[in-house]
Amino acid sequence: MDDSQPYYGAMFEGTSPRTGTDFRMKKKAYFKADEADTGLGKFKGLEVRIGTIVDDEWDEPMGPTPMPGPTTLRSWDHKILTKYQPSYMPYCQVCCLCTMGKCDLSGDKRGACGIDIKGQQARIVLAAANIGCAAHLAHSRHLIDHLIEEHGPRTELMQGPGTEIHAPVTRLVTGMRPRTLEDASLILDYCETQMTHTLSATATGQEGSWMDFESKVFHAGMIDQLSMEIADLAQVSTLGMPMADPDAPLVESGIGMMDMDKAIILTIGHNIVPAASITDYITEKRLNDQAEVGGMCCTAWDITRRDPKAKVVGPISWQLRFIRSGRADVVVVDEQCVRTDVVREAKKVHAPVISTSDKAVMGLPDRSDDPPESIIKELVSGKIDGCYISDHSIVGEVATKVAIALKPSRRKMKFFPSKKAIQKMAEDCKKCSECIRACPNDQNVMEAVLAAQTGNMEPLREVYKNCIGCARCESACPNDYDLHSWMVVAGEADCEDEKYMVRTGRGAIQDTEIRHVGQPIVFGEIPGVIAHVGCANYPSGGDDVHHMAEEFAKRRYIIVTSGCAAISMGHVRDENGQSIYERRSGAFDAGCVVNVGSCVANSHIAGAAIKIAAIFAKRNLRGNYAEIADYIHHRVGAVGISWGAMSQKAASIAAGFWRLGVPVIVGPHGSKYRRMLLGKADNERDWMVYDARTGERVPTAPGPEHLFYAAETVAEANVLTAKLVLRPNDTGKGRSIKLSHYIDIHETYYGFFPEDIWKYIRRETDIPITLKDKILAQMKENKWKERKIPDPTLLKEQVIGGGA
Amino acid sequence: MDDSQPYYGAMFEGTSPRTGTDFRMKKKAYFKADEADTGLGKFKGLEVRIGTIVDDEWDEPMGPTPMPGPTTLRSWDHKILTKYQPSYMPYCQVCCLCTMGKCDLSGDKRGACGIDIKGQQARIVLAAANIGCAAHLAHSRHLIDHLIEEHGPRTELMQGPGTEIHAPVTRLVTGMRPRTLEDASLILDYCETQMTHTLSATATGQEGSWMDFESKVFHAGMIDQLSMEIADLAQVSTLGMPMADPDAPLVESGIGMMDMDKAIILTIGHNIVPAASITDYITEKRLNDQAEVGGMCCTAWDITRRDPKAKVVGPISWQLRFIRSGRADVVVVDEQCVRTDVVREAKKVHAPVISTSDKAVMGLPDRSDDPPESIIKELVSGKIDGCYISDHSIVGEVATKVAIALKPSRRKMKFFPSKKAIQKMAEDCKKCSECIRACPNDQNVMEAVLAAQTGNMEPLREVYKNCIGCARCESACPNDYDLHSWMVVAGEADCEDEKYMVRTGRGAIQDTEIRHVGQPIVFGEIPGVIAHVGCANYPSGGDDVHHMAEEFAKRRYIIVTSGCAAISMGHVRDENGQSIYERRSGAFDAGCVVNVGSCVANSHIAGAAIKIAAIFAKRNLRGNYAEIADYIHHRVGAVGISWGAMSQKAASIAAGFWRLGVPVIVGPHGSKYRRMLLGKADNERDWMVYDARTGERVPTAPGPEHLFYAAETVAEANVLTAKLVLRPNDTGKGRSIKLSHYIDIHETYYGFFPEDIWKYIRRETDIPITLKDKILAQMKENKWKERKIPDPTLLKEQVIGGGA
Amino acid sequence: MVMKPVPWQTGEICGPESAKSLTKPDVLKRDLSKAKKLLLIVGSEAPDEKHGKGDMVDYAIALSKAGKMDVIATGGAIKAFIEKGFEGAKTMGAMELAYRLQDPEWKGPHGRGPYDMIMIYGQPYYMQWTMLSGVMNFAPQIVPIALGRYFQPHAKWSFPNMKEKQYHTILDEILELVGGGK
Amino acid sequence: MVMKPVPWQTGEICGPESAKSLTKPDVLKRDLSKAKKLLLIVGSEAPDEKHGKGDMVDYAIALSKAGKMDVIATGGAIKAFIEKGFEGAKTMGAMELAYRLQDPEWKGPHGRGPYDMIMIYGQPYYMQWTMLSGVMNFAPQIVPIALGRYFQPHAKWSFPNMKEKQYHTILDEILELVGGGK
Ligand code: SF4
Ligand code: SF4
Ligand code: SF4
Ligand code: SF4
Ligand code: SF4
Ligand code: SF4
Ligand code: SF4
Ligand code: SF4
Repeated sequence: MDDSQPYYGAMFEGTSPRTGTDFRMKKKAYFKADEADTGLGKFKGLEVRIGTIVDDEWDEPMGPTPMPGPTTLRSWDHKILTKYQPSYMPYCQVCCLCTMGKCDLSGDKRGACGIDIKGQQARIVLAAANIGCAAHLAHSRHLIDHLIEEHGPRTELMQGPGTEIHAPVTRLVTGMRPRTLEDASLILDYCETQMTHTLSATATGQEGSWMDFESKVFHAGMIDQLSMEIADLAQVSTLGMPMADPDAPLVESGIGMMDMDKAIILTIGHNIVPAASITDYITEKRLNDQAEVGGMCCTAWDITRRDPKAKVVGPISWQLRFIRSGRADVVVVDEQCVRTDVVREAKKVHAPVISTSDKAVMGLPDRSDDPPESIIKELVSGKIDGCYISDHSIVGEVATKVAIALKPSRRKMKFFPSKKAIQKMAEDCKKCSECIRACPNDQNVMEAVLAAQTGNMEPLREVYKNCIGCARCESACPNDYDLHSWMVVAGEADCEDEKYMVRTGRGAIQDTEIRHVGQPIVFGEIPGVIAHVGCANYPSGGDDVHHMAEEFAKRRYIIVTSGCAAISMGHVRDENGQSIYERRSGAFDAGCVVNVGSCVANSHIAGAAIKIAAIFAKRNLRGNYAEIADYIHHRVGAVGISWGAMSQKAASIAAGFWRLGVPVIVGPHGSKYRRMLLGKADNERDWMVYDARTGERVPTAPGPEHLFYAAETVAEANVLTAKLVLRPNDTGKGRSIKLSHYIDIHETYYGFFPEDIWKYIRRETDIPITLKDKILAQMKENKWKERKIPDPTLLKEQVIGGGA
Repeated sequence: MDDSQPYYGAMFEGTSPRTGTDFRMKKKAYFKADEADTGLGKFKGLEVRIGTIVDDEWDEPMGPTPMPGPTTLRSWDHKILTKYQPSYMPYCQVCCLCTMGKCDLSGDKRGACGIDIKGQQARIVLAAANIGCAAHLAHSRHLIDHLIEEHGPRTELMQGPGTEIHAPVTRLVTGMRPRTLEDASLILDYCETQMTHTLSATATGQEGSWMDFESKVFHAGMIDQLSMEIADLAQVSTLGMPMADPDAPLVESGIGMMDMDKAIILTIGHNIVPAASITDYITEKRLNDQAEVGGMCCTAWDITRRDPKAKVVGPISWQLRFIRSGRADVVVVDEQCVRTDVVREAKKVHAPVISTSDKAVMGLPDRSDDPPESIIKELVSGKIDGCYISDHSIVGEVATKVAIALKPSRRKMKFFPSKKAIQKMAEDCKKCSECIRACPNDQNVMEAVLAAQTGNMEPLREVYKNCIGCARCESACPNDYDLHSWMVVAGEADCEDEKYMVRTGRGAIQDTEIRHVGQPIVFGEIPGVIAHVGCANYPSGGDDVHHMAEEFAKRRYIIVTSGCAAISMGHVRDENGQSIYERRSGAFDAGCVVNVGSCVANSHIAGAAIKIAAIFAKRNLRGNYAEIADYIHHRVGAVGISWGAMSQKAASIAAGFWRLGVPVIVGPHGSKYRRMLLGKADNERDWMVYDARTGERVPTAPGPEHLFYAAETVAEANVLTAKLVLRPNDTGKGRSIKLSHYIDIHETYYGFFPEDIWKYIRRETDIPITLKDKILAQMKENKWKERKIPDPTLLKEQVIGGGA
Repeated sequence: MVMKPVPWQTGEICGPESAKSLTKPDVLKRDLSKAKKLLLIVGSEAPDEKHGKGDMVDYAIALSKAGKMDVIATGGAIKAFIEKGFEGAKTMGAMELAYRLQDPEWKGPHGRGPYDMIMIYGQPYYMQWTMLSGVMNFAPQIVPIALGRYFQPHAKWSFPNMKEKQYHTILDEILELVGGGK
Repeated sequence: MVMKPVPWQTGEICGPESAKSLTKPDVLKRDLSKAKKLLLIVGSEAPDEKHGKGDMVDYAIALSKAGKMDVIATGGAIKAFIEKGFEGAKTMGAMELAYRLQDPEWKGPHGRGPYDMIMIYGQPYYMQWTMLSGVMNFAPQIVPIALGRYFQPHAKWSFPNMKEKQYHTILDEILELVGGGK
């Protein structure tokens, strides 16, 4: 019996995750039947804990790795990590994690615990992935606890029509079909155990090998993906959100969309529960003409999924500009992606803050046990700057009443300085450059301030466009200028003009859609699935996301999106005034743009890839991780892009994709994740696979070339994307389509014909016809030889007949 | 219903942790009886999940906060944190946690997420506490999983005779009495959920207030304490360890104790499971004359608790010297406190390494599924440097056979250079000072090397004594000198002479012992309970721990100890050749030295304090955290000392004590935890308490003065310890005893009569008789006034009649 | 902080190792004379940065010619080289480059490596910072010289946050030195 | 690294703010002339460190007299002061002190504060490093001058890892300056 296998009730006892023996055969004898009788009064509690765990109706055999422990999938990870080795770029040469430090790890020095700099970088990556995973997992737990409370543990989980294979990630990882909220809770038990294990490995004196740290990073990423799927599954099942609906409604978005004739409640964060309490209250009390709710970050998607009358204000980097504008009459924060100085900022514009999450209490006084009326009174009077309310059911009433009460007086206030006033203040600029040095995007704030001295606001407006709204320039300025506000004033007109229609999150992808596109994707005829996800730490504005999406959508790639990227993507209008969501369908099909929803919904992107293996290739998912990841890695031309990746959560989301063998591109700031996972295109050995049909080791072209990559520019990202969708399994037709796009994009952005096309030609049918001559010449020059198209796998056990 | 309350099966639904309504009354109706019938085949699994949860036989009423969520005890934390405010000493002025950074937080600058430097320091403290908690919790989970596997889920949990109130921490925190391993598993579910919540708060864009970060630090510490109690409870119940036994056996300890005529298996870490498999194998196969097992760190205590023939080699800082000495024929590492370069180091002396934990695989090849014989062959032949074996049941056989096979050849090898050779090599020293600059203890390694040039090894030997064995000097040396080995050679004689008898861990404290000492402790007549715990990052050698313990033991304080501190404490012999353990009884009584065991056993120290409240004061423990902490804080003169506190685990252990209101002293390296919790003795307002009898707010003397403190020297630590045991509730007699010791120690170490005695005199009976004149003079000088002795509490609700 | 060798983005402190301040081209002489294979790395910001009558791509071309240096353009800067008719440049990603340089046997896309000195500019400040961290920590065989205006602590030599005018002057002096030195 | 203003323990890098290198006593003049209340903080290592014919406790006594500075001894160093018959010193813990100094109204155990300048030496290097970090970050009203031999980046002024002989010489010069300045 493998000790690394944790114990989950009666579920898995006696089952080795390695041998794959059908666990249902192996219940242990220590459960005495009479005990079931004695405790009859206790059954209620007991019964709940299990639900569909012993799933006698599921005839899919259990795979080898249900509920894997931290090292169960290690050998798969090592395969991937050998092919895509970490390239570390230490963000700091020292370690400060324990009191034997700080340890200088420069050169070949080791810390007092024996760790070297590679191990240390990997450890920090693991810590980040754990923090990111914990954020989603704790969010998921909160949701499940709340929904069980509200709806009961036997509430059924559903993903909507055409999703017979619901919860593909869960099936794959745990070997379970989660059918009720109670099952969901059990799965989170598993997730929490795993996260504790992987986090513990970061402690001083635990793991020492970068390879094993990285393997645990993958584990944390997989757990993260699982917990996100559970979270979205639960909320979709219970909160009236679109269910795998390609026609999810278009909703209003942008600062300019907020109706200032109503009281405005701004919700920030990721957890729908308190926000839903607000929209529900407004609907129930028919206050829609008096108050409206706008969301930022993922909460924006989730409230509009529940209530399309709510609005999507903008991505995370819009927080400060929107709060400062004074438009919000009350600010309700839940968890994740909340500016930690929100109370201080909201106070400046006399807007009270209601914290609703134990993750981000923000030092506010706890009013959870007070009657709503007394809380409202305190908030309206300004006696307190805000409060913490852990009981979500009263948040709706409190927030709405406070906003409505405050609106009249707040509409009379002015919060921004006039352009004149700015010009005047700007005269005292010390020209110290501190604002530039503080800016993560290296914006020339100082020059813009100097221009403002002469009344020219255009440079400040330009800065606004590239600005992530971090306010570091301000806090660095010795004159205490409200520089970010100045930019917003300079960009006022742009703000007002921020009016877009965006399609809210649809949830999962339908099996029927997969059935439709599975073959063209696996054969390469739909050239790729490109997922834009994550935060808004853009190097030069959010338009880039739209640009990248449109570039590939128009080439009939499938574009999937979620989170802040999905907001930014919608914040560009074409000549007809339409957003990409208005122009393109929300179906999972070529040339469409599929917004799955908030960050937790991005598990459906992985889910879609997994379902391709199940539906098109008829592979078993159940507890069968390595085989499916191997399948996806070699056959599904998917690429994740997180252009503004910022947080630890983005890191763990990426890690979930890595373990599935899906490459991820991040923007230039992503280099600060301090390690890439890179292939060596010219190292033939790295690209050998088994041909599953014969067991032979055969060479393939380097595809996908990298697993994690920070691109310097949109140009580089586009060229790389076109290349990363290449897969060894492409058919001739598929390969030639992918190569045509790669060539075209390469020529567009780099100005010349790519020199490595010959490498990707296996036989003549791979050659795009229109470019045949050029390519043939290149092939000749490089002494090209024909190769076979294998049935590619990295897993010896996948070879027919066991690879003997 | 409070949303922050998580859902645990049927246990707590419908119960508000704030209102304290008896939860047994509140089962919800959604559990249908017929469901219990339908699923008869599934009962086995179900039944197991519950055990004693619905504890109908326990008539103690449920307190207000069973299974508290992250903010449930926030108001208690805030009381403590207002009295003992964090003093931050940033260890780094920047933040590098996300890709918006690095953010410069110097001055009043804020990061791109809005955080300021205090918030950031608190966040890092929380991250550390979480990592520490995760280490113990994952360890606990592994143990429970393994023991359930081995012994079945219904295995009873016991702490031994005289421990009717078993698992006091668990009772206090969860409101449960854990009766079986299955219960233990459920409690770990709760712990894992909580840890996920607190970790998630460290993510970018979550918590923003230092106060709330710190409150979550306390929460993580409490969860840590709980998970440690569960771990020790489980292992004591199942693995034949002493059960609350004051006469736990004396065992051999020290490098010199290892019998080199036998094959030596070195076990390093914290998890008894693989180590037990070795001692069991040796016993079973009657190989005791051929092989012996020595442990380092906590595994040392736990193997000797299970098998007193095993030996305690030394604390964590002895790892390198012992491995390098070549004495170990095979090194078995489990988890925690393992040098991360163990494979590299062991390889130098041709000792294979067996990793047995998924937390510290160390990049070794996985041999978990291979037959023992083949693994043994590979290891003995040197084909592999070591391997990972997750199946603990075969570790014993593999390790023992490998050690026995390797011993003959290894005994012929020489691993250390001769003194002559060192002298020769030393001649090339570049005098670059890099070794000094690298040394965390600022040892003058260079001078010692220069002395060695002349054949004088004495200075190197001196360095050895103050050395924590980190080898940073070596890795900094441009000449690649094996400096640490040189020191060991210089200190060879000391090494050989390292022969001590130490008392192994006894486990919990008996109720009967508490009954005996409860009153004298609460009244102050036993002047204090001093707990030496934690790691071996000593500023100048381990002798200091012995010195401190002896100083107070001889004054009839109760000395409790665990972990590496307990080892170091035993590594000093008196003139009769006896260790402190030989001289002093292991009972929980005045002047005794109580080794509870490994780190997880240190939860019994908290447990003892909690039991005092239950037994002596008859307070209810069940789910009644704040009241009991308040009781302990004001009445139980306990002080924790972790002189060599090093890791994140030490941080979370300390946090567990803080939430109970117990002060903790660390050595000077502890300043690198970057924040202290300090009281202001001269700020009268900070020392006001309610008198529970009257509801009046009354002043008390500042006691305990600080909650977390890094002392610069032993002198300072001793003086502070004598002061920190003072409690508002001391009787006159108790106070005068405590003050006499304080005065005496102050005069000894500081050379003068303390100037603040008058502050601690409430009425004349408090004055130590022998010093009456001096003190009366001081009182007069300071315009002393008589004060009443209150029934002290910080909790308004504790005031009789509700404090109206 | 202008003219001081401290990280330009104020938070980007590194570790104990830090670049030397490059204020006179002469200090490079020794390293230049020891270097056998030089690589010039030019990032995406170069085409938009003026220098003399041209831009920093023109400067790269001149430097490459003067010092017989191979050029690798990152982040799409290659397009500018091609548009200017310069044939000697190849394109690679910045992150790939930071990785491949760590291999002491890597010959590079021109097939003429391995390189023992790199000169670099034109990537976003923070990204170059990380690239150079990879090189400093894992490619000890390479002498990295940062030619951007702002101080890069992970290079061996870097300008100390130069004033604009001085910066362009010293660039020209370096061009001369490199040309003259070979 | 001797004579360079870099952290003595090589890992102990701090943040963007770092002390100025104190190589000539004169540079202190300005700060000294502005300071109104000076506090001398002496740690546990002082009694074991030689200076001239005595030790660093004797130096403290001399400095205190010359500059009319209150003395606080940490970590038990008080015993040495008392043994030498010096009455002006009080004892406090280093950590307490680092905390209390952050309060701009704190009068100190002599009741003569608040202090606007501290001179400090004698704690273990790393511990002084953390103390001074507290002061630098949260007590902007205080000018901290580190008088230990090794560079303390969180002070305003600190010796740049002095050679032993030079160190003792400059200490004497400072004594003179302080005495002369008042
Ligand atoms: S790792 Fe981060 S927090 Fe630690 S010293 Fe480096 S920059 Fe500072
Ligand atoms: S964890 Fe290791 S490298 Fe980091 S400070 Fe501690 S001993 Fe040094
Ligand atoms: S607020 Fe905008 S301009 Fe200012 S530092 Fe942040 S990104 Fe730069
Ligand atoms: S930081 Fe402020 S004062 Fe300095 S240049 Fe920028 S705007 Fe001017
Ligand atoms: S977590 Fe906040 S302070 Fe830290 S790097 Fe990110 S934005 Fe900056
Ligand atoms: S091994 Fe010992 S002497 Fe060397 S640096 Fe570590 S503590 Fe100092
Ligand atoms: S680091 Fe090595 S060479 Fe330098 S002084 Fe120390 S022993 Fe000598
Ligand atoms: S006391 Fe500390 S160093 Fe020793 S074994 Fe326990 S955790 Fe490790």
